[in-house]
Amino acid sequence: MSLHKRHTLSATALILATLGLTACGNKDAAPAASGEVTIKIGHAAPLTGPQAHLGKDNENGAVMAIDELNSRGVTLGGNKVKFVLISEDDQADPKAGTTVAQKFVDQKVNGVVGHLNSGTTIPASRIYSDAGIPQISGSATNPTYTQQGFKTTFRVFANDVHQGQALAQFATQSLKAKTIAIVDDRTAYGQGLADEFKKAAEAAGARIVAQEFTTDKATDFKAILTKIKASNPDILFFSAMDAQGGPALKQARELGLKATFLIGDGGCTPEFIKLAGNAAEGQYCSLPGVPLEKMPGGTVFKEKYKQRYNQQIQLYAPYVYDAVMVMADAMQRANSADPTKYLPEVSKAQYQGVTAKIEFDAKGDLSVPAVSIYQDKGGDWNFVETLGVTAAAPAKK
Amino acid sequence: MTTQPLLLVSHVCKAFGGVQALKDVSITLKRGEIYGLIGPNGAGKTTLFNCLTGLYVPDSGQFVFDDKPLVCNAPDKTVRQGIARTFQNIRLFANMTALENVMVGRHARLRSNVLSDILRTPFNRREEQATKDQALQLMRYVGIAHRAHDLAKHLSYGDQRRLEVARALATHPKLLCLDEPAAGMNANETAGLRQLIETIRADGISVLLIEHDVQLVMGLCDRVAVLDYGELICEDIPAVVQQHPRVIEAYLGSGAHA
Amino acid sequence: MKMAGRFLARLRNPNGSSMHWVAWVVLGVLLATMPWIIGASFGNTWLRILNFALLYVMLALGLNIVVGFAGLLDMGYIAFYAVGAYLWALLASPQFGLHWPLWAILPLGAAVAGLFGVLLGAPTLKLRGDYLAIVTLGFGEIIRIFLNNLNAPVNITNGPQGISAIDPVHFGSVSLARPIDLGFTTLPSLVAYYYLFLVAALLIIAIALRLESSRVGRAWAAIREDEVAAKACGINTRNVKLLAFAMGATFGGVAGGLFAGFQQFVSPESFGLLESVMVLCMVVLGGMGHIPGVILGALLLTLLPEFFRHIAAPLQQSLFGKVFVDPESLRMLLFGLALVLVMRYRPSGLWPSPQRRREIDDVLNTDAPADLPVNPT
Amino acid sequence: MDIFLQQIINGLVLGSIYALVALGYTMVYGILGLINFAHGEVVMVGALVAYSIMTALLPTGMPPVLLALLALLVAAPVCMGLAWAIERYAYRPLRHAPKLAPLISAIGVSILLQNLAMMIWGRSYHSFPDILPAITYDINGAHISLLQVVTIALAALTMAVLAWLIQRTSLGQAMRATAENPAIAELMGIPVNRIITLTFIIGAALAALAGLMVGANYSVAHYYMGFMLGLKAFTAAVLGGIGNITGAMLGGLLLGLIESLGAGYIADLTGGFLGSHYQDIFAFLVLIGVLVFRPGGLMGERVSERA
Repeated sequence: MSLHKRHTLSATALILATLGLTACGNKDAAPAASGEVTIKIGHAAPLTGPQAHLGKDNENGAVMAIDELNSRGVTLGGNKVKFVLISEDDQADPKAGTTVAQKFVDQKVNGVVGHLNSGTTIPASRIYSDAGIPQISGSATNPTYTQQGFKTTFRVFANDVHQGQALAQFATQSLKAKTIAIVDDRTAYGQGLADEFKKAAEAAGARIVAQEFTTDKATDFKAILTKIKASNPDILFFSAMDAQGGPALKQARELGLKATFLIGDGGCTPEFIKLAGNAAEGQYCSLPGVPLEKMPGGTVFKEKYKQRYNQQIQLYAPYVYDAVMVMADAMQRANSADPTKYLPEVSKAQYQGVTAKIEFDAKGDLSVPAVSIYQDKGGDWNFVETLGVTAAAPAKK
Repeated sequence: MTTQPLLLVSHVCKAFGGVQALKDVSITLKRGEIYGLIGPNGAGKTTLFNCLTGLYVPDSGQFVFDDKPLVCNAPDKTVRQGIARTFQNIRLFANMTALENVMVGRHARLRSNVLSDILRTPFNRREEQATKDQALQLMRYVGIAHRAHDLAKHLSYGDQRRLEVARALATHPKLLCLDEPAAGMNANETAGLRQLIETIRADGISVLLIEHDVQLVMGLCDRVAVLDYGELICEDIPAVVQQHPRVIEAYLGSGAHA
Repeated sequence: MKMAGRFLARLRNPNGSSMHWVAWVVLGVLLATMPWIIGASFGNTWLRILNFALLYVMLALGLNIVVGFAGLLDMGYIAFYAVGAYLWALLASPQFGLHWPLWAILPLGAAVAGLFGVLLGAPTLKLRGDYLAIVTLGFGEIIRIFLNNLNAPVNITNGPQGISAIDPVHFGSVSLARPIDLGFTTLPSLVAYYYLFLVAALLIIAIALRLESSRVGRAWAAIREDEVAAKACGINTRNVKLLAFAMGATFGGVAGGLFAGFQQFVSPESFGLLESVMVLCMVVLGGMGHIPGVILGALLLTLLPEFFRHIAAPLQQSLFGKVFVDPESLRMLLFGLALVLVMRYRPSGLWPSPQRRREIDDVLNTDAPADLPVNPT
Repeated sequence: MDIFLQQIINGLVLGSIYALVALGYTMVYGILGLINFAHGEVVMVGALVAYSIMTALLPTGMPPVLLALLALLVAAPVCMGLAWAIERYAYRPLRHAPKLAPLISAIGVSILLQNLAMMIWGRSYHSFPDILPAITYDINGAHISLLQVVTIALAALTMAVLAWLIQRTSLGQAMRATAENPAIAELMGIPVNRIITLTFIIGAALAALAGLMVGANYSVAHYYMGFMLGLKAFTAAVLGGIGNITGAMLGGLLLGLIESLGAGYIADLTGGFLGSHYQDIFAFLVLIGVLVFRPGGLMGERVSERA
């Protein structure tokens, strides 16, 4: 019952927000009027460096959520509250990540969304946990994050285990692959995803005929691709970012390697198609969650984002948006922004976000994570299918 | 003092590519002697020095010093055995003080190690103080004590030569090898140098001297060996060497007629 | 800087005046109260930054032994930091289920890092400065690549995922990760770490100072100045060079261990080539071979980027209404420029060792002839 | 067999590029005894300038080959000017400074150029346009594209011209004299400074060509591409014997083959214990091996103990 009610509420909020968006688009709004309580939400992502565009995208998502909450007018414990976003640059560097985390704790933020990378999220999570501040990441995919035994860690994004399983499921069932080659870029992301994919694919009866490695700075993949060609796989799963995946696909075709190309969320970008050129046609990528168009309010969000920032969503903005919303929802249910009071409510969340229905398992991962597969047709990623992963995978040691 | 020679060089050969820099050179140096090594440019004098002090490995032949064979290719061991040297073109530690230069010379004779250096044990402190005192004393000995705290590179040419000698003496050698110490010195400085070398010998250190200044060599050395194209022409007291026909031909020839 | 120099001179000069011990007391009080002042006025963020700065001071002093003292350009220095950090991570984390105490791991980390220093040094002994630079760079990368890949076939380092849930620094049951109750007051975790790092840094400074003015320090300087002459002075250049690598690596290992205990997470990305270059910048810009200069370099290069973060973007925003250059790139750009300019105009760094003053000792003034000193050994 | 042949082709293409870059290192080292750490960044600038020109002119509908030629005509002078400036302002004032100074300055230049390039071209990977039609020849199942044939041929031609320039012309003679002994060359009336500048400039022109080749063959260009490439090319130069022109070419080709075959066969050779994750360490291992066991490289003199 209450579930239905909340659903309606958020849908109404979305519509309201859409209407009121142009009116209150400024994030540096005037200081809170007297009587208003300020709720500080910390947001951390690399805002400079090679991943700045992704970090900025995350920030945009958070800003949209904050503005929407403020325009909706939330009251907690009888006081009207105002949400403020404190956005910090963690440079995708573990060291800077902890510095930023410390800063949030110093400033007594009520909650944190982020960080973007697993490498920063994990060391920072300890600091939040020590301070009892809830943390919701919308993009860190490393399973370890939620497996450290902290009560404050949540994630509104399918982790590597989920995504690896979904990709493997797609490869073995939908594409009926018997032989698979894997390349990973030896980053925490690439290697983590590749390992989960491998486990799941082997469990599903496929044979891994080649496993090769590259780096996140490489441009020449011909040696490893030639080796892969010798094993003649049905599918090549390339576990890396778009900057490597695009050129690698192109080089694979030059060598006459005909395997179907599969890449994770790091390659599910327009950039990948640009770099791979014609070779991208017909190849597949995966992205956690359900396509925005299929979600209630999703298309609206997409349009709003485009209207406001005059660009397409890069990758994780909707997830970060949901992260903020889930946090605010928990505060409302607890009727308090005090971390100790609303933290239990976060774990009990049943929130219909723009990316998924958000419910957490015991560790803080999505209990019903979904992963969608897309295919390049005519230079755009087109939705193919959504794979529900039934249950969170068992913890890696 | 035993009658055994201090240094026995026997049948040393050394070639660089096709050039035979030393051909079967054998010389003997007695204890307490000032021994001159002369020869025209490229005669192999410095090569012999470098073989002797362990910078080069001779192709064949051997050195016996103080009744023990010298280890080749280990300059630090040579120093420990008691041979010290200076260089033809002065090689000081330019950015260290003069005093520190001399203290470095004591290196092989000190017993403290990293651990005692870090802990500053009483032994270490005593040794450091002693090292400093000895270095200062040596600088006084060669007559440049007043420049102890100047950087080596700021010393005058003559003082740098003296500093190099002090540094070599600091290794507590039995044999001091000087490679053209008078090069570039004026008559005054040369006279001072001569005096210094004689004092050193008087203090019981043998000296092996490479020098171009024939007058200095003939006046100073007890015995002289002459090298030409890597070959030993003769080895005798200056008076005899000066009369040797091949020496006159090979080396003194032009000078004698001038 | 001039004031700092004067202050320093006062610290050094034992027979200066009563100001001597006053200066020490002032410095001591300053260092002891620093975390409280900073914590109170700027927040724990800056305290954390200060802790990292202390780690970099240790690293820079370690590299200074190799580069500044012995004149061996090592561009893979961060590898030793990595060795120390990973050793701690492996021996005090759930990775192997080991939880060794500090007094066991830290010396072991130092020793293993020192051993790696020797291993790296041994094949490179005969190389000239510039070759040495490239070979050490290669060694550093090789170590990083191995750390990144040693998760299969046997999982040792956990690969690119890094090792998390590392034990914090603890003494018995007292963990520095939690506030420590001292009875009269509570010591916040970051302050406790500050004191620990300060003690470690002071210890390393003391060791570096003592090494500099010792038998081995002179030997290093001699090698740096002229290797052939050093040999002719009876210095076993091979051993002395290896010793420099080992000592430098040891400091790196200690700093690495403390880093792992402090951060409680290590992954190979913290030990890239850029970090080596960074530490080298600290040594070179501060003043190669001059300990106070190197400390200054380390502090400057850890603190300045943080100021940049707070200033560069907002400043551009207000000036141009747009951020043209993000602080991270600006920082690297300035480092590059600084390296070129410093080499050209101040090759001995921002704070080089003062020109050795001529201390004319009374004893020295007498130019009387002396006897050849008698050798005690 | 076709796989082996394919790896050889991959290695030859990579090796030709290494060789071109290695020449820049070796010429400068031969004359100044300086490792021009920033040379890799010059290659990167060449690639990115070529990329900019080509994408700017793409809409004109010019044939891609012409585009590439135009791009090279712009990129080469840019690189040459850059090399001139680097030599003039970062190296020349330090010619008599302590031995570490020019090297540290070179590292500084390298960092500086990388970050400047990042500001100009951004951090993203740029997709390099195709400059030749995608014609592929099949040799026993191995693929070799027209572009690869042209790359290898062009590199060979360039190197032949360079060899002729150095061995047969008066400029080459002056360069060799300067390399032998700058002081005496000066006395003989050779304008040593000008020769040094020229050496840098010729190396930069080769770097621009190499940059274009990297972009065309691997279809990407970005600000960070020069560093690793430079390091590996330097390794190639050392492998061949630094200071030796023929050695640099040989070393480049050899390193290309080693990397390609290494990545392809290391897993088989070590029974799966080591895999292609260790691809990047081959260059370093070769470098260390050569310097330790054969310091003169394959064709060079002994360099390690030259004081």
